[in-house]
Amino acid sequence: MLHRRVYQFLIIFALGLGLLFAIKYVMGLSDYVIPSPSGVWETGKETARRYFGDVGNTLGVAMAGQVISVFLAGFVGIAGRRATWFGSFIKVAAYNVQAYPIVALAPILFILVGDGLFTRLLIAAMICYFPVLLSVLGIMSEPVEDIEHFYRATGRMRWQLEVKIRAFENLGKLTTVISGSATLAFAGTIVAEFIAANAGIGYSIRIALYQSDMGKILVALFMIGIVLSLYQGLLELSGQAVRRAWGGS
Amino acid sequence: MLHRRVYQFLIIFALGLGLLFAIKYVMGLSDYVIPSPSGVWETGKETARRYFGDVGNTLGVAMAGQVISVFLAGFVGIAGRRATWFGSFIKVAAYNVQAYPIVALAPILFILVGDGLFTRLLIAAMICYFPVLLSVLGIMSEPVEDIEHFYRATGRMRWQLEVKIRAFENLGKLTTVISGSATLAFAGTIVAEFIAANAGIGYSIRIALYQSDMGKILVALFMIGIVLSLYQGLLELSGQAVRRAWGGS
Amino acid sequence: QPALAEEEAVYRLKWLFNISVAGGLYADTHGYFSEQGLSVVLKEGGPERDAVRELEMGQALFGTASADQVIRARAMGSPVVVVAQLFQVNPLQWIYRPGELRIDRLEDLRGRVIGITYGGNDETIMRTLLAKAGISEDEVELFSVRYDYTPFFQGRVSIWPVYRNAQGVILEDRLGRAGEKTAFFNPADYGVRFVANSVVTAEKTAGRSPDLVRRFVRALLKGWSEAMDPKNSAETIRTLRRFDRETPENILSEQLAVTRRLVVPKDGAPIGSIDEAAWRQTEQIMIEQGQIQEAVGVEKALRPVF
Amino acid sequence: MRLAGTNITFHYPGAESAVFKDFSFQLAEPGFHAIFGPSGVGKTSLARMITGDLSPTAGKIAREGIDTVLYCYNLERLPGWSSVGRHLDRVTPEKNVGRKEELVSVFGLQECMGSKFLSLSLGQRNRVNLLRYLLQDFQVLVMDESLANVDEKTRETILLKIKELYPEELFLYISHNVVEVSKFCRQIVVVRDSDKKPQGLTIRGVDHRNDREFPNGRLEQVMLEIMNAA
Amino acid sequence: MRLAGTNITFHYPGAESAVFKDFSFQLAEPGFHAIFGPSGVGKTSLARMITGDLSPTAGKIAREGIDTVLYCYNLERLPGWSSVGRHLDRVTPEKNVGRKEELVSVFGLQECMGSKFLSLSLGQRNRVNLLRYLLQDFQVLVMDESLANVDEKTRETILLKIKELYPEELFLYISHNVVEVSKFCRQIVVVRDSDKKPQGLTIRGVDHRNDREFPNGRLEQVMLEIMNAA
Ligand SMILES: Nc1ncnc2c1ncn2[C@@H]1O[C@H](COP(=O)(O)OP(=O)(O)OP(=O)(O)O)[C@@H](O)[C@H]1O
Ligand SMILES: Nc1ncnc2c1ncn2[C@@H]1O[C@H](COP(=O)(O)OP(=O)(O)OP(=O)(O)O)[C@@H](O)[C@H]1O
Ligand SMILES: [Mg+2]
Ligand SMILES: [Mg+2]
Repeated sequence: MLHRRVYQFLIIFALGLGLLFAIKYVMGLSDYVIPSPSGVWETGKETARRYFGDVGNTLGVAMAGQVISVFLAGFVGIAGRRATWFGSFIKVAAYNVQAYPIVALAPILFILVGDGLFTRLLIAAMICYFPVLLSVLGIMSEPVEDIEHFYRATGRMRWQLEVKIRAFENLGKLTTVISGSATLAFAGTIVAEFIAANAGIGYSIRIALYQSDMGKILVALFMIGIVLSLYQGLLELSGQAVRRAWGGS
Repeated sequence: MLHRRVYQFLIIFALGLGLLFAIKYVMGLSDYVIPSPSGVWETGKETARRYFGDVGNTLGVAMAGQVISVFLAGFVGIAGRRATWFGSFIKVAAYNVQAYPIVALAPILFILVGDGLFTRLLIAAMICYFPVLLSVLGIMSEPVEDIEHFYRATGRMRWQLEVKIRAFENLGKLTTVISGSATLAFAGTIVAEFIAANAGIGYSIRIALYQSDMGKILVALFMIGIVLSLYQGLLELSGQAVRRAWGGS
Repeated sequence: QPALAEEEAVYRLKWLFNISVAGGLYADTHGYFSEQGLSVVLKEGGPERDAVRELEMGQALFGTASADQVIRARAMGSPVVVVAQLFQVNPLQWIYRPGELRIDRLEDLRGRVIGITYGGNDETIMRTLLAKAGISEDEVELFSVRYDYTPFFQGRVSIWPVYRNAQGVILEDRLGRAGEKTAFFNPADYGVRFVANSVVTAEKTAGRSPDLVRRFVRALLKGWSEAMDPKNSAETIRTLRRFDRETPENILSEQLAVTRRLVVPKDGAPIGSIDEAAWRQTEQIMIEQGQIQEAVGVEKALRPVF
Repeated sequence: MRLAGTNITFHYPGAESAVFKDFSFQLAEPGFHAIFGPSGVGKTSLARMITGDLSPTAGKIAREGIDTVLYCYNLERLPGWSSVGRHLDRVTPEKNVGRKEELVSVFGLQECMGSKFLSLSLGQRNRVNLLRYLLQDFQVLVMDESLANVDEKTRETILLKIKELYPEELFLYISHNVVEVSKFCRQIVVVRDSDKKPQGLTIRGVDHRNDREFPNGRLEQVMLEIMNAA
Repeated sequence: MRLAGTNITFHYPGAESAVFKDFSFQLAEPGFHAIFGPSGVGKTSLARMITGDLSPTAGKIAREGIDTVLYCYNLERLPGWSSVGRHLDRVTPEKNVGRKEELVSVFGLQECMGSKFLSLSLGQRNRVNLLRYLLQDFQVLVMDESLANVDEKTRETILLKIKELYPEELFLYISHNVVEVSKFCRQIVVVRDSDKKPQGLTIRGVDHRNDREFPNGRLEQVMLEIMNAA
C-alpha cells in the first residue's frame, strides 16, 4: 500500500512535469520561465539532498503541529459540540480566528510569541486544526441514540463517555480526517516557514521564489510530495491499526 | 441565533483588542508597534466604510469559491471513496496538490491560467476544498449496511444511490463541514487576494502590512469577523433548513 | 483626436500602485499613451509576479523588472531587453535609528544586527558591502526579514532594509511621531551601485516593433518627467491619490520628493537613462555572490530607446 | 405505588390521526404487567409517555411512589470498545454484583461475556441489554420488545426469574406473544385503535410464578379475553 | 430446486468454539420452510452462508435450480428522504405493481404509505421491509426474524398470503415462535448445539394454508417433536 502511494505520486508528478515541459516546448519558452528537463535534473542533483533535509525538518514540525491541532480540534470540538451559549461562543471564536489570514495575524503573533520554532508550530497547528475541528464538531454534536440511551436514562452519562461513544462510532471518519489533516499540517508548516522561519522547505521555497528559480521549486515540490505520500500512507496504516485495535468495524 | 453570533464575535474581538492594548501598556510599546485605542478608532472611522466594501467584494468571491470547492470535494470524494487503484490514485493526487503551498504553486498557476478573477477563485477553492474533501471521503467510504443491503442484494445499487444514502445518513456532519468551510473559503480568498489580486480585503491587508499599519489590520480583521459571523450564521440556518427539508433527523 | 485603433499593450509593474510607479500612472491618466496611439493597461505587481515571465508568455508587452531579475533571466536564455532605467539610485536602503548607532563608515556595520531578506537583492547588496569592508559573516548578525517590521520596531534589529522612497518615508513619519529619529544607510554612498527598476520588453517586440516600443517609452518617460517636475507636484499627488488611497497626502508629498532624488539623473541626463556602468557592476556583483555562473554580457540587453 | 394515565390524547406532530384519544389506564401495584396491542397501535408511544420522553397532547400521567422509570428496547447497543463482560462490570452498582452473576447465568450469557457486542446474535444482544437495566435502580422498568429475538424457553426462564427477584418493582412488558403475556403478566393493558371506546382495557392475567401452582384452564380464558379486547 | 448443506463446519475468526460442526440439511422442494433453534445457536450464521455472505470453514452449500437468494432481516431501514410509498414505487418492478397493491393491504400498511420510515412503529418497519423483498425476483428468500415485531394476527395473515402467492419459491423463515413455525412451515430445520450429533434435524411441519383443512392434533405433535429436538 505504501509503495503504491509512492509510485502513484511519481505518476502524478511526472504528468505535471510533462505538462509543464509540453507548454515550454510548444510555446518556445526560455529556461527562465520553465527550466529544461536537463536543467531540472541538474538542479535536482545539486539541491535534492539539502531539500530532502529541509523537508525532513518541516515534517518534524508538521507532525508536532498536527498533534497539537488534533488536540486543539478535539478540545474545541468537544467544548463547542453543544447548542448552548458557551458552545456557540467557542465556535464563533474558533471560526473567526480561522478566517483571519495568517499573514495578517503574523505581526500580532510575532509581538505575542516572537519568531522561531514556536511561531512556526503555532501557525502550522492553526492551519491544520480547523478542518479537523469541523469534523469533530459534526461528529460530536450528533447523538448515537441506541448506545447513549442507557447511560442517559441511568444518569451515567459524562461528557467523556459521550465523546468516547461518538468518536468510536465514527472512528472511520475520524481517522480519515486526522490522517488527511497531515497534509494540512504540512502545508501549514510550509506557509509558516514561508512567512516566519529560517529553516525548513518553506524557507527554501521562499528563497527560490525570490531568485525566480523554478527548477528549485519543482525539486522542492517533488521532495514534499514523496515525503508526504510516505507519511500519509503511514498515518493511514496506523489509522487502520487503531480501528482494528479499538475493535471498530 | 444570528444576532447571538454577532455579539459573541464582538465579545471575542473586544477581548483580543483588550489583550493587545494590555500588552502595549504593560510593555510600554509605542504606537508604531501597537497603535493606541484612539488611533485604532481614528483609523476605523477613516477606513471602515471602504474596508466593508472590500470585505463584501471578498465575500462574493469566497461564496463562488466555496460552491466550486464543495463540488470539487464532492467529485473527488466520490471518485476516491473506494479502496481501488483509481480511488487511491485520485486521493494521492488530491492530497499532494493540497500539500503544495499556494505560494509555491502561484507562479506556476500564473503561467498556466494568467491572473484575474479566475486565479483568485481557483486559489480560494483550492484552500477550501480539501477539508470538505476529507469529510466527504470519510463519509463516503463507510457503508450504511442496514439501508444498503437491500439495494445491493437486489442488484439495484448505483453509485449515485450509494452517495445519496451515505450523504443523507450523515447530513448533520456534512452540513456542519460545508457551512464551516465558508470560513476556509473566506480565508482562501483573502490569501488569493493577498498574492494575486487588486481588489478585496486581502489586497487591502497587503497594503496595510506593507505600510506596517497595525490599526488598519485590526479594522480589517474586525470587518472580516463581522461579515463572516453573519455569513456563517446564515449558512448554518440554511443547513438546518436543508436537514429539515430532506427529512433528516 | 483619439486614434482610430489604439494598439493595446499590457504593462506589468513591479509593485502595487504607489509612488514607485508614479510616472506610469501619470502617463496613463494624462493620456500620454493615447497620444502615442497606445491603449495601455497597467497591472500591479508583487513578489509572486514576474514581468519577465509574462513577456515570454505573451501576457504582457512591457514590464518593470529589477536588474538582478533581468540578468538572471538573461543567464537562463530569456530574450528580455531593457529599454529604460527608471531609478538612477537604488531605493533599496537600510533604515536605522541614529540615536542608537552611527554609520559613517562600512566598518560601523560590524557587530550589528542587520536585517536582510534571504534570497532578495538586499542580501546580495549587503553581502557585497560586508565583503567590501572585510567584515566576515560571523562579525555581524544577519536577521531574516519578513513582511512586518516588528523586530525593528522592537529594537531587536538595528538596521532594516526598506524602499527609501516608499516605506522609508512612512516609517520615518511613524517613528518621528513617537519622537524617534531615523536615518538611512545608502549602499551607493559606499560605491555599491546595484541597479533597481527598469523598463523591459521582449527582444522580439524590440526587434519587430521598434516603433511601438519607442512610442511606449516616450509616453512613459514623459509621464515620469512630468510627474517628477516640482511644478507638477500637486497634480502628481492628486493622480497618485486616485490609485493609492491608503497613503495620506503629507506622506505622499514627502515620498515624491525622495523619489525625485532617486529618479532624476544628477548629471542632467534625461529621466530613464541607462547607466551602463552600474549595470556592469551589478552583473559583476551577481557573479561574485554566486547568483549567476558567468557573465551574460549585460550590455547586450541594454537597448536605450533614446 | 401507582402508575396511571387519565384521558390521554396524543398526536404526533404532522401525523394525520391521533394515536391516543381519551385513553386511560391504571396500575396500582408492583408486579409484572403488560402493554399489549397490534403493531402500530401506540405501545411504544405510550411507553415513551410513561417515561416522560414524550408528552401527551392532553391528559395526564401520574406516577406515585415512583422515582425512577427506565425504558429499554430491543434496538439498543452497547459501546463497541470493550467486551460485554467488562461493560457489565462497569455499569453494575457494587451492591448488585452478586445479582449480576446470577442473572448472567439465568440468561444463558456466560459464554458471551468475553465477546464484543457486535459479535453477538440478536437474541444475545436482547438479553445483554435487558440484563444491564435489571442491575440498575428503578421502580418501573418498561421492556419494549426487549426479548423479541430470544427463544421461548430462555424467555420463560428469564421472566420467571425477574418476577422472583423483583417483587417490589413494576414492570411493563411489551410483547406480541399472547400466550406469554397472558401467562406471566398480572395486568394487561390492551391498547386498541384510537376510534374504539374505551381505547384501553385492562385485563387480569394469570401471573404465573415459579412458586405458584399453574391454574389450569385459566390461561385459555385470559387469552380469549385479550383476543376479544383487541 | 434443491438447497442443501453437507458437513458444514463454521467458525467465526477469533471465536472460541465452532458454531457449526459437521452440520447437514437438505430442502428439496419449494415452499415455506423454517430454521429454528435457540438464540445464539447459529441461525443467522447459517442464513448468511446460504446467501453466500459467509463461507463455511469446511463443507459445502449446494444451490440447484436457484439463481437468486435474497436475505432480509428485521434491522433493515429504508432511506429517509422519501415516503415509504414512494420508495416502494421505485423498487417495484413494473410487473409486480398489482401485487404490491395487494400486499400493502394484506400487510395492513395502507396508512403508512405517506410516512417516512423513521416515523413507523417497529412492526410497521418489519412489514414494509419484508414487503419490498417480496416484490423482487428470487427463488429463495431468507426471512431472518423479519416479522419479529409484528403482532400474531397480522403475522398469520401475512404468512398465509405469502404461501398463497408464492407456491414456486422457497422461503426460509427464522422465528422464535414454535407454534407459528410448526403450523406454517413445511420443513423445519432445527439447529442444535454444535456438540450434539447430528447438529441438525429436519422435522416436517403442518404447512397450514388457507385452502387446506387444518389437521387437528397434528400441531401439538409437531411442536413436541421440535421441543424434543431442540
Ligand atoms: N415519530 C413519529 N412521527 C409520526 N408518527 C409516528 C412516529 N412514531 C410512531 N408514529 C406512528 O404512531 C403510531 C404508533 O406507533 P408506536 O411505535 O407507538 O406503535 P407500537 O404500538 O409500538 O407498534 P409496534 O408493535 O409495531 O412497535 C404508528 O402508526 C406510527 O406510524
Ligand atoms: N461476527 C461474529 N463474530 C464472532 N462471533 C459471532 C459473530 N456473529 C455471531 N457470533 C456468534 O455465533 C453464534 C451464532 O450467532 P447467530 O447470530 O448465528 O445466532 P442466531 O441463531 O441467529 O441467534 P438469534 O436467535 O439470537 O439471532 C453466537 O454465539 C454468536 O455470539
Ligand atoms: Mg413499538
Ligand atoms: Mg439471528
